[in-house]
Amino acid sequence: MEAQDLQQLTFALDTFYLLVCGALVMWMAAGFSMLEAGLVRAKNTTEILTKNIALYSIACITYLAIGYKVMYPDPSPAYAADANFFFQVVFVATAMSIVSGAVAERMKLMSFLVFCVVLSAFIYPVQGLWTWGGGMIANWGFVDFAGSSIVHLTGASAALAAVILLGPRSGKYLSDGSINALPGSNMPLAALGTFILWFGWFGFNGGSQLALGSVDDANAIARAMVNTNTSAAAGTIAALLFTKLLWKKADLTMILNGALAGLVAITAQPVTPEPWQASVFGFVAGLIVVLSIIALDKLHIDDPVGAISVHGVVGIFGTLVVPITDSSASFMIQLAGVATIFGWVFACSFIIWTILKLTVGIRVTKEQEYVGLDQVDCGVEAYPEFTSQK
Amino acid sequence: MEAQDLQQLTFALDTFYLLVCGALVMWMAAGFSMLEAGLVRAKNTTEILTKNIALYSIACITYLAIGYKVMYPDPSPAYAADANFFFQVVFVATAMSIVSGAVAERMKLMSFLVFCVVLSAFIYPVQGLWTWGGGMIANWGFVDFAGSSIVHLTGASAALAAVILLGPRSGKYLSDGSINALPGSNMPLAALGTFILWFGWFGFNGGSQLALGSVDDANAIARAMVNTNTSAAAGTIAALLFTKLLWKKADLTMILNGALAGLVAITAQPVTPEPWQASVFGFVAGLIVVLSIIALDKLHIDDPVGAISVHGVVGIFGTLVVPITDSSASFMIQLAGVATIFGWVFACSFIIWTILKLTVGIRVTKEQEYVGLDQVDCGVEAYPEFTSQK
Amino acid sequence: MEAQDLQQLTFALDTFYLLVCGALVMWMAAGFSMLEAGLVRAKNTTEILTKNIALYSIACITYLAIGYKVMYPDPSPAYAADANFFFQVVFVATAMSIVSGAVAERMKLMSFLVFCVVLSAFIYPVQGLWTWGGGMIANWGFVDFAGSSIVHLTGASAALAAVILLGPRSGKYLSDGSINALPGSNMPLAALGTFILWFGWFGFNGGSQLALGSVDDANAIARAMVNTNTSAAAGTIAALLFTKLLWKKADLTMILNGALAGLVAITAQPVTPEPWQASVFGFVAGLIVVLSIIALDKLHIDDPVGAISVHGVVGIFGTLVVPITDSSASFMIQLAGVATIFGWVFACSFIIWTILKLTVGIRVTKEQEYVGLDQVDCGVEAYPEFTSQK
Amino acid sequence: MKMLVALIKPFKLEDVKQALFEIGCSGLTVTEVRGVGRQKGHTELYRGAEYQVDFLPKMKIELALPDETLERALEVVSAAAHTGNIGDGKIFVLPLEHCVRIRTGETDKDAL
Amino acid sequence: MKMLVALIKPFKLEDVKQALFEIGCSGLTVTEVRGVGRQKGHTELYRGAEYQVDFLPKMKIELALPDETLERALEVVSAAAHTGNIGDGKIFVLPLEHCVRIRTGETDKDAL
Amino acid sequence: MKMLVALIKPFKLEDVKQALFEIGCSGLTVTEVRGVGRQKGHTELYRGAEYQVDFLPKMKIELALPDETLERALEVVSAAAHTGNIGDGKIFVLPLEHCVRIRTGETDKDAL
Ligand SMILES: Nc1ncnc2c1ncn2[C@@H]1O[C@H](COP(=O)(O)OP(=O)(O)O)[C@@H](O)[C@H]1O
Ligand SMILES: Nc1ncnc2c1ncn2[C@@H]1O[C@H](COP(=O)(O)OP(=O)(O)O)[C@@H](O)[C@H]1O
Ligand SMILES: Nc1ncnc2c1ncn2[C@@H]1O[C@H](COP(=O)(O)OP(=O)(O)O)[C@@H](O)[C@H]1O
Repeated sequence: MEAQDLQQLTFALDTFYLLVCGALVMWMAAGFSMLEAGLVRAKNTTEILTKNIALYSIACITYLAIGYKVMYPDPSPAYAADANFFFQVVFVATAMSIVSGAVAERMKLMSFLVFCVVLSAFIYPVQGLWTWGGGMIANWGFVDFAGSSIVHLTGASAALAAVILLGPRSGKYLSDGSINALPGSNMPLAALGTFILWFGWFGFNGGSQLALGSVDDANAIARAMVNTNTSAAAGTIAALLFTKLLWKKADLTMILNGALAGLVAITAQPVTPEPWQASVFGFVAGLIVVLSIIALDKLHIDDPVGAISVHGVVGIFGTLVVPITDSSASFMIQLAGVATIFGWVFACSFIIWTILKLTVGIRVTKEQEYVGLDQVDCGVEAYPEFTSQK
Repeated sequence: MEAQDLQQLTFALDTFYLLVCGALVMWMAAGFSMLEAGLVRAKNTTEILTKNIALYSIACITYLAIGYKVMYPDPSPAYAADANFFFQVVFVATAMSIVSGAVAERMKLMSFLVFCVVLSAFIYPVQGLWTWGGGMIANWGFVDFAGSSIVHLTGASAALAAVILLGPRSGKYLSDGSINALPGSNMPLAALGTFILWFGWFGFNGGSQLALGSVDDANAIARAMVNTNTSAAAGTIAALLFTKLLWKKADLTMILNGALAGLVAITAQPVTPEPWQASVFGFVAGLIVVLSIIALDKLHIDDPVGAISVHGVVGIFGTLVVPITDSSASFMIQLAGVATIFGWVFACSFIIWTILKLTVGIRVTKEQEYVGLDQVDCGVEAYPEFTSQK
Repeated sequence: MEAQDLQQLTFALDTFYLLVCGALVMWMAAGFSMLEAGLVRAKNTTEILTKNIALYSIACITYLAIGYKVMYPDPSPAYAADANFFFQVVFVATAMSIVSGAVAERMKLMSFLVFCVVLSAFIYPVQGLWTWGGGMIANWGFVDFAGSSIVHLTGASAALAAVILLGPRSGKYLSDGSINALPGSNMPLAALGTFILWFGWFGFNGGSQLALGSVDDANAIARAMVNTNTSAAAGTIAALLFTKLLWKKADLTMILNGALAGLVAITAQPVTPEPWQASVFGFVAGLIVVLSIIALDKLHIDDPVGAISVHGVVGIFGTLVVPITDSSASFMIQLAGVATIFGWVFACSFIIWTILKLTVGIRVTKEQEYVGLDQVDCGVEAYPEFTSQK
Repeated sequence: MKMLVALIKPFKLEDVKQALFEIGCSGLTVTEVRGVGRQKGHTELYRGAEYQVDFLPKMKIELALPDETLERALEVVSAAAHTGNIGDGKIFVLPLEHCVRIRTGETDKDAL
Repeated sequence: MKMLVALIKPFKLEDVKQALFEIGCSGLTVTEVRGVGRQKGHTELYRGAEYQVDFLPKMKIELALPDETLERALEVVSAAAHTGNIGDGKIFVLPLEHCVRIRTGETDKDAL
Repeated sequence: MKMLVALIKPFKLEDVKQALFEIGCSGLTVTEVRGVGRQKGHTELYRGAEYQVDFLPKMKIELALPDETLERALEVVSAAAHTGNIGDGKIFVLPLEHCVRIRTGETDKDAL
């Protein structure tokens, strides 16, 4: 009887732990919304908020109806089955949120939401089946603890395909090839979004241990959370120092991207590194993300929030450095995993976006882009009383 | 000894679970504040923020001093008594928050706060005694797991009484009977508020199981959280599709109301429905809320944030559909419960508001309404540097 | 075997509890950021956001590398060692956040960040060693459960030293000695920040029991959370009533300070008071903070967010009232502890700030102050589309 | 031609616009301005420090019009903007020498 | 001297400024204004209630200039602000009697 | 009557207002504008892309006044707005033909 009670309690504790972590990951949806709302111009703010709450909702319902069954044909967790679903469903929403920022300020709302259905029902779950679902990539020995590649690179790959087909915002790159700044309209929202993501990430990485009720699990989770925090802090500092050296200014939006880069980088393996190693990974991630954003801009790949750099480039970096601290991983297998995930998601996404482009269209007209998506898709301004025409 | 340790651990786990959930419900106070601050005009923003933090505080102190003892004459939880109080006190604040949005932009701050004392000390606790306190309505067999009626309808009924006595904002309904839009000033705040509420609702519904330490409890909580999320997602999608069909625009504020409607609808019984059923309930709630908001506007009942529709109309809906999935509930008893709660709260509130109206007054002058409550009640503008006169 | 499993479960539960509480305290960094961003003028908003995310990051890395080892030469918690570090590291960031608000709108970003390194590596950990680390002040019998003095007074003392050396913002005190209002630019952000802090404080005080797995611990934590909430609510009400009586206006920013004062006051001992006592302490704290802010302004000590009053003056008050409810504490020892902590932190800080002032300088030029720190230190405006020149 | 410049209370804008359109004006330009005059400002309070807000929100209407419409326009603006309370505002008339419609190149009266 | 006042579409501001500087103007002042005219506004929608936004964002350029530059300035502003669509805006010319540069005390043409 | 239009540095507004009230003016209107001129703008930086902010914030004061006050007004505005640095601004004087006080219907000098 005792033993059974103890089992019940462990079951309950594990369930609760997963639910708390899942709720934190859900909260990340607010983080993406605020971050993106802060980094677009005022005239596109209502639309991006609409897009974010809609994509979260659609991802949840689609994954419930289809995606989860594709990814985990036979889940049998040692805790409440619903808790398992809950923790999984918020991850697909995260992947989709990544896309939304990269295509901001020029994509048709409804086309975006159709893509969201396909990603949640099919593209994400299939690669999820190959990895966390115990499929082929998992069998190779691929290690991606909380999803640097499985979630973040997936989102970024879909975003990259979209951005290539969509083209840059008008006015972003001038005819002489120079880059024109289109400053985000609300820095406090961008900072708030980053803090929300940082906070939510404790659920993202901390929850991915999937079990709490033993000393080893508890230690692993605690380590994951310390490393998550440390890597983010180091990424922040790296971007701060780097932009200060480069431009003599502490570029806030780059620093926010640095923090997120630190978070993405440690996500593939937050348990095995020592905290000092986590800080090194985060620091390097903070440098990479700044360089990557500059490089993509040079290539005229217009990503208003830096999502492709933060989640894609740094996601790959995070996945590839796993073997440094985790002896169970090998560099070549990590590389193979990254390549497979990127290839699959990018190819599928490219096809879907192309179909959408050729049918309903993915881009608003130049005139609509000029007046702003708020008026076009939502009919209401975000700040009707205090914006001026810019 | 072992058994006792186990009991201690269960006690500790249950306590911690209630505290975490209670903290999440407290956080909903921030959600209401931001939602309402986003949906009023800039000139009333400081006042509504003041109102929200004040009502939360007053509700907490009043319920501590009086309300809790009225509602639970003899609480004896299987976990820390303070945890029980903590989880209960944040619920009364939620009920009161609902009122605040509906009366926005025209009510006197101090009259509102006086009402808050009465609601928290008396109106809410008495119906709470009849229901969760184990009184008459509970004895009929009324089922309202987390308070679609007990909390949300209560708030909405008090709000309805207030709005009827208060009248619409000047300029809202024109002399020819047409409806004039008074757009909210800050859409990102409104969206943030909704996300906060969604996140906090996991504590609201998840915590209402009141015990965690067994497999059954854990499963129930996990189910409650999945259904809460699913219903909200479905409500969001319903409002999105509906407004898009109706007006060719994705109306963000309606979509936010749709999400909240999904949350309210599932609150009466989040445990027994299958997730697909939760998505149906949420979807219908999302449609109802849009229709209800339109209908109330036609009736010239001016509710700037849609609180009466979201918490009242949908609260009733949520309570009435419980028997579909919960065989222990009966439709007639649900109806009787709803009617009793509405009748009690509406009648009491109507009396109190009337007394306030006849004594200190509940409405600011037309001139004050024109310059805005910020200047009148708080003396400071919300955005002194960037609003323009509208 | 059973007993061992039970121990494992207790270890896991304690760890999880600490991690959840630590994450909530991390989230307070967002609260400070939003509060401060709301209370400065628009032209200094990007800079204060940058400062906040940077100081959090720097504090985390410095404490990891140095501070933690200074403060706890030999930590041996009954739960995951990393969880212990995690919970401790977020506290030092809190202390540093307090400084940032007080010196807002005129300090050089880089000088501030250098000070942050010294505080996190040395000033804070040394007094932490004397108290929580089990050193001399602890041996006297000093009681400061969650850090009214150890964290909050420490932050405020460092802030006071800075403000004295830095001088007031230009335009704040006129040549005739009168006080000029420099209104904060964004009230919703200030309110949001306060709500975040309130929510996060449940982790701050709730977590400071440091163990959960027994009935006594659970009861203590539950009491701590009820008292935290109650004291904050009472502080809010006190500031509301007081400003209403004093000026006939409900002064939102004072009310927010009142809430925070309630939180700081109860932090020294949230477990032993009855809730009604907590409400008295909170109420008095709410009065003190308003008076203190007025008094400091009269002394021309310019603290844009009221940090010195909230965290310093009220921190002392909170520490000194511990003996009223906690018989293990004595007033004289509390006083001695407060004096030692203040003396140490103020003296060290004064020296460091002086060195910085004499070398790299701590204050921007008058011209830079006029154009705003955003342009000077960050190169980008917070609200490029909607601020006007003020 | 004349350039009529009216400073009015913001909430009268719609009425004034309506009135002008009724007498045949087909265009005008509006600017948000702040005015000081005989109308007193109000006091705001921030953290205990009172401060005087002298500058009150006003709307400035600029309207180019042919000489013959001036009389009528002055009348309807005066009527529509009138509340009888201090701060109702002023109307100024300046000489206007020349006018071009950018779209068509029409000038002077044809361009109005 | 003349005071040239041009109301143009906001996104033409940079072009017009450029054009004016090319013909030797060295300063101008810009105000964000809202205009009604032949150009239709648009409808916004908030919670089911439609409302008409009549006032469209325009930029007002004010430019003081000597008589001899006027002709040229009218030309380049017209050209640079032209799209051919309704709502391109207007240029008004008012007489300017006197001008002072605050920094130096120079007056009239020297002050421009 | 004259319409005096002054473009000044924003932080000089209070001083100029004070000075004008001291010589007996009883009302004026202020607009937030942006100016280009000899004063250089500054460079901002966003995510690595530099951009030039040419338009600098200025305050425009409009003041209708009787001919006899003009001289004095020009003097005090010049003095109060003066810093000696580039960008101090300009004062323009336009002829004003007519003036109405909406509240009372008074006209011309009585209406000022
Ligand atoms: N001499 C003036 N020059 C320019 N604008 C003026 C002048 N006098 C008043 N105004 C404008 O007219 C507005 C109303 O003037 P005020 O003296 O307050 O009331 P009233 O119009 O009833 O006399 C002021 O706010 C200001 O914008
Ligand atoms: N009579 C007028 N007085 C002042 N401004 C005017 C007048 N008519 C038009 N405007 C300004 O010119 C802008 C363009 O005018 P509109 O009639 O829409 O198009 P168009 O210039 O092509 O004829 C308007 O938005 C308004 O700002
Ligand atoms: N020709 C002009 N027409 C209208 N406004 C002008 C003109 N020249 C300058 N200004 C205004 O005066 C301000 C100051 O001019 P600027 O050339 O920078 O310095 P200064 O006044 O010292 O010569 C400008 O920002 C602009 O607003």
